[in-house]
Amino acid sequence: MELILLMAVLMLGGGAAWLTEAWDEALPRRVAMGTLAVAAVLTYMLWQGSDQSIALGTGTSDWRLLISHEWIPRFGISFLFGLDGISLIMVSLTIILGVVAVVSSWHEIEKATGFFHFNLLWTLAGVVGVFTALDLFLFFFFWEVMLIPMYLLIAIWGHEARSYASMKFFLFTQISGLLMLVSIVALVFVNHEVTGVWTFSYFDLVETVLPPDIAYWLMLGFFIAFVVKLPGFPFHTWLPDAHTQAPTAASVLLAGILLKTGGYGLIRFTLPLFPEASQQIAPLAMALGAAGILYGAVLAFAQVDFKRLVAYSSVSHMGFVLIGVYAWNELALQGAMMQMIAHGFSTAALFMIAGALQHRLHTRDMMAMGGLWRDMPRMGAIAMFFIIASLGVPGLGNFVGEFLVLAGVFRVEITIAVIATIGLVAGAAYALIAMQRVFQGPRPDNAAAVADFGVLEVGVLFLMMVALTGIGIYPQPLLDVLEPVLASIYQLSNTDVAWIGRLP
Amino acid sequence: MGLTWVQLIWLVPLLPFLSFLTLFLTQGRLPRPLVGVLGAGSVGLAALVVGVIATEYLGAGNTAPVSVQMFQWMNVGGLNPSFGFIIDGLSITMLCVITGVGFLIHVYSTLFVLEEKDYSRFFTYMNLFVSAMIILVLADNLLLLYLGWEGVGVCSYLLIGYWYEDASNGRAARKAFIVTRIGDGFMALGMLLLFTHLGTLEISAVTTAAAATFQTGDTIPTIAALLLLGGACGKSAQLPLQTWLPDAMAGPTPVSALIHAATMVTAGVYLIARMHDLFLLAPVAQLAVAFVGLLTLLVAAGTALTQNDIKRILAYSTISQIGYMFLALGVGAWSAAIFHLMTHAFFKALLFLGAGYVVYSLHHEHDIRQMGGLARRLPIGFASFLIGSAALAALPMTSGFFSKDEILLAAYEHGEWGGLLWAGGALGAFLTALYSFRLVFIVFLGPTRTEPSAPAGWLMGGPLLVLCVLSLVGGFIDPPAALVLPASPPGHDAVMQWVTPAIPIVGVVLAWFLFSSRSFSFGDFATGPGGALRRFLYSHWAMDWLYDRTIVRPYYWLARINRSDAVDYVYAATAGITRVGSSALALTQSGQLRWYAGTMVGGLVIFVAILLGIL
Amino acid sequence: MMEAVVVPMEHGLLLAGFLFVIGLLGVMARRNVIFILMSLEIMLNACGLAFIVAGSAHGEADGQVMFMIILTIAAAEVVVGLGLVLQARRRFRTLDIDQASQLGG
Amino acid sequence: MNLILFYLAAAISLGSTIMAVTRYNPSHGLIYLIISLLASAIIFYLLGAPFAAVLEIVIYAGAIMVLFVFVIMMLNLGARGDETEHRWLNPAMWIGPSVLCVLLLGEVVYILLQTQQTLTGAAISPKAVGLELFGPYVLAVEISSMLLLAGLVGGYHLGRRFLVDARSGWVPDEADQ
Repeated sequence: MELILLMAVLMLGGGAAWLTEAWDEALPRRVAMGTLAVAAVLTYMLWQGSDQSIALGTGTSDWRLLISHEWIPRFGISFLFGLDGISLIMVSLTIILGVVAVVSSWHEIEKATGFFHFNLLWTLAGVVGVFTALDLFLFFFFWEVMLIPMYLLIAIWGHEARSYASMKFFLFTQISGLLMLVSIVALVFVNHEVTGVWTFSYFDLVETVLPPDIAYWLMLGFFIAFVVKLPGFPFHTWLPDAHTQAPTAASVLLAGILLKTGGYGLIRFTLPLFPEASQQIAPLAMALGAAGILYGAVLAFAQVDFKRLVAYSSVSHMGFVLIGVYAWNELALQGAMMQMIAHGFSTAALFMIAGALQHRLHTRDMMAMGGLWRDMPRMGAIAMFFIIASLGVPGLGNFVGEFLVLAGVFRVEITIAVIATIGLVAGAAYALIAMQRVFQGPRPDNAAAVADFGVLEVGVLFLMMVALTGIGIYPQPLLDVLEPVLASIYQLSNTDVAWIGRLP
Repeated sequence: MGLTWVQLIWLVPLLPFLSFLTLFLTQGRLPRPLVGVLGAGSVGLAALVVGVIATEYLGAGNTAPVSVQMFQWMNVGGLNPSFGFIIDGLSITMLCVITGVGFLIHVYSTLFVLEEKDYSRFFTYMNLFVSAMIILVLADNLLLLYLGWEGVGVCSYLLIGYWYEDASNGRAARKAFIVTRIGDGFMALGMLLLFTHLGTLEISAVTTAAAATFQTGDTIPTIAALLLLGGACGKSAQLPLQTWLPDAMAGPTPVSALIHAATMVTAGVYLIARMHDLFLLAPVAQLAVAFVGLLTLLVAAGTALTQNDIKRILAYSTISQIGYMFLALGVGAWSAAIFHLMTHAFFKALLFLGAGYVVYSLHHEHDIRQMGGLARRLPIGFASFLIGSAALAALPMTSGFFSKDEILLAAYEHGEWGGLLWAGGALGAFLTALYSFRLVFIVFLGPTRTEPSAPAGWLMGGPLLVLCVLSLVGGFIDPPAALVLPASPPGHDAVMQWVTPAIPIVGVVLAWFLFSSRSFSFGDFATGPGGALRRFLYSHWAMDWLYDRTIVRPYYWLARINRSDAVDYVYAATAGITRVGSSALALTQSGQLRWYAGTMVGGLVIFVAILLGIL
Repeated sequence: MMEAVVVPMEHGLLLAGFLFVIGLLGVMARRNVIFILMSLEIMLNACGLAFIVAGSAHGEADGQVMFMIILTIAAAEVVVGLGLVLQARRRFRTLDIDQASQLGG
Repeated sequence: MNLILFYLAAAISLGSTIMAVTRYNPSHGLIYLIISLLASAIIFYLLGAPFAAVLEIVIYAGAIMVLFVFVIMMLNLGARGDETEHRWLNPAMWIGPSVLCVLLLGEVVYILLQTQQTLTGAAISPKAVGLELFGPYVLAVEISSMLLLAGLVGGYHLGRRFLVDARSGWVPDEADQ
């Protein structure tokens, strides 16, 4: 029940934010913050649930919460929501980053604040739906719900090339989404052929036995949709434009959680629905992931636009998720999840910093910055922390993800692991050059003084720092929550040989 | 047992870390004296705790390592590293060096950076560094070691770039971090290889499992050991990843003393010593260690001979001395390596701090061509340089003598390569004496070229004196590391025992004739006889140039040509085709009624024709 | 009641076709809006003729009914069309249909 | 006799229609058009549709053409109008439409050649037409009436002098009136 309430609160809060705009321009911010506070309480209540065992594929999976309600029984479409470890963590991340997004736009958005927060909250609602919907039709519905408000956020409140960027974002995700829709419908049809039952339910479709060639094509539909979202290597080009042009809050949400829906989709749908076909494509997927790691790193290094740099670094980091998912063993899957969580924090923070810089300096060009540490030591120190986190220094969250992925991948394909390790070195290069160009180096003497971070920003960022450090030092609680779900996934693969027992 | 203090080992990394946290969170709002007390005091307290623990542990007469577990870091898929510390002779030796020398350097720093605006930031980083370094040496598993390993790398980066307003400092800092990260990459791969084949990262488990699983000379341990060697090369500035260290001198001098001389750069030595069981399984890798060390010590010594920046000379000498440690590790003189590590920490910290003392008095002048005749004006500086250089050159009865002598003799005893290794080491020792006393003679004797200000206060002088003493008598300390490490090959050649110590003396004498005479001038450095060779040596065997051309520039080039993302062209082309098609079709929408009517009729004609079967 | 003339229906239809095509030609070739409207009337009339011819051939009243509906349409069309001509003349100061090309892509 | 009359009327109709679309002066074109319509009316009559013939004369040749005449008068084109027509109607502009029309005509002829010969000759009284009109076609009549109403409203609206363009705020030039 809390889950439905959570989405309802976000949607209603969005509506309320829109309506209160007429009252007072500043009110929507507070309404959004209040909504998120309620949402946070609800999320906390979700953590209290206990698991129940439900059959899934060849194994069973634990679900904390299952809600099933008829919707369009004629086609077997239902309101089927499920909450397990992955969903729970991703939903929590969503709500936390929602708060970050609201804070980061606190001073930035002056125009149509009501509609802005409406879109913001509806995006969040859509993402929560994506992370919990288990009816494929419903999933697709939320997939779109999260897309359109985000499109509006970029198109209305974005920077100079917003219409180009928003259109590109929309086309990429929409076209890939349509491929997924085709796959969903085809899968339902195939299932109907075999069983005579119309159903969009995840639990039924997982059981569908598909002819291998059909399975491969259907899998591709899902795969492309999720890899575009992730974004995987050749499909990444929407991301730098969208991130760069988006307002800070939208960048935070895009990088923090929307990208994660891709990784989530791969783990939740692509692997269990098409285990054999996924195994077939795994080498290609890992190659794409490795290419993304290096390519993203090199391009990030080349950028002079701070947000673009962070965007390309996302490409690089999400490459780890891709190789982790398709290495398909416990270590790698756990690593991919941890990488997603940690990347959510670190990149959201970096975008927040980028947004704050743009708000203060009216430019994203790093060549026009430099030496900002002198004026903004707090922002500099915080940026340094997140830069260091994002280049994967142990003790912080990203390292846990990257190392687990590497450890998992190493067993499957050493070459990929080596390439990913090279990516770590390249990651250091772009992360540090960004730090240098923005905060270090000489500051022109005639440069106007700029204000440092205020209490609100420092507070939120400090909490994110604590979170990242916590994940880095003691990730075990998260790993424990994820373990039963991931176990049901990696049991599907036969790459996971009993290798530990092999040695004395 | 009653090893109550040993159980409190977690205090040692925690104390500097707490100080770091306090300084970080207050962001420079504390008054300076308090910052100094906090920064240096926390390390001092840690040193005290180390002292107590060392006394207790060694006093108990127990040579078995004690393991202290904090908590499980993670436990996933067989990967279950914990925050666990291991206390044995090796880690205690390292701890003493880190906290002891570290404390002295911190005290020295309280005065050295007093003028800086970001006083607190300096100690923030320094304390974090100490904490990370302590974790590095205490870690009982490779992943935690890696945490410290990367942590010190980050602090090194932060401290080299401490004066961030100068872009060249930033460049040096980035270079240091990225080059060492290449090494870290090797090390990570080595860890992954070990983990994949042994299923654990705990050091003692790895060594026992490796011994049980592999035969001596197997491929897997050899590759793993070579990968770890790669990591060690990066961190310890050994060939071919040594180029970052000289540039790292851009940081404040205490940083160079602590990080780039005494502690962090010796982490590689520590790693190899810690993993000695693995290297014993891989003789090829061990030999590689020896040759890396040998080559490095010669290359760096050659370069040190030609440098003019006081800190760069010391930096190259550091590279060279660590080369000796690698040589020792490679020939199986494990404890000699750690011994040299310790004495080197003393005398190199002394030299760096002495250099800082001199530089401080000369208004941050680094060029020895602008120095001279300082013996009388800066007696403490002169004393520390004299003692430090003597130890560095391994003149008899100094601390460096004992350790280096042991290494050279052990090298001589090494089977088939013994002669070569000894000869190289001896040549290196000769060069060491030459360049170190070149420095002493030029800076402290001869004519005064820059007028020094008053000598710095006792907060700087005091630590120098303590280190002077340690550099002199450090050789008589028997580091407890020998309790852990396998014994060196016994039996020393009688002749060599007399020949080896004589070599540095020859070097010093030669240096006296070359550099102390009034006729010595820097003028004909590049043009005089052998100028090309000197230029070549000066450029550090053109290695920076080589890397610049083969790696850095191609990478920049690659990044630059693809700045706008070639992959996007594919999509842009798709969009372009669509757009061209769109405008082509838009031409048909002329807005002219007659045209529309005409096209309708045309369509009608064609349609009817198709209907009639004409078309 | 007089006897209707007996001709092959095709002849009548041929005449209608000719008239229609002439109207079409006028619509396509003329630039003056007035002429275009007149050509439209010709085309409508041609259609009406075709219906009458066919009605006569089949002996049904439907042809004339259709003619009347066409007549109605023609009347309504002309009213609106000429009203537009007047407005267009005011707005574009010309009767040139080619000038009214804002729909162009 | 009637047969000759039919073909004569057809010839007149064709000829005057061709003249109607090729004149430079709209008034002339209009006269030819009226002739064409009258010829059509004769054909209707000959084909046994006297009611339609009457309507053709009264409404087409009468009402509608008068409307044209009024508009041409209001536009007040004069000699200047003829000059522009000369400019607009160059021979090149006839080529494309002509080709299309010839093709279409060819197709029509082709179709008519295919069909079986049917003879006309049924006279249909106005009464029969009225019965049809208000029997099965009553809905069409209603719709036609609505169409006429719409035409009325549209004509009234468009006929007003000042039609302000809401988008551009365009107001017709007073001097132009």
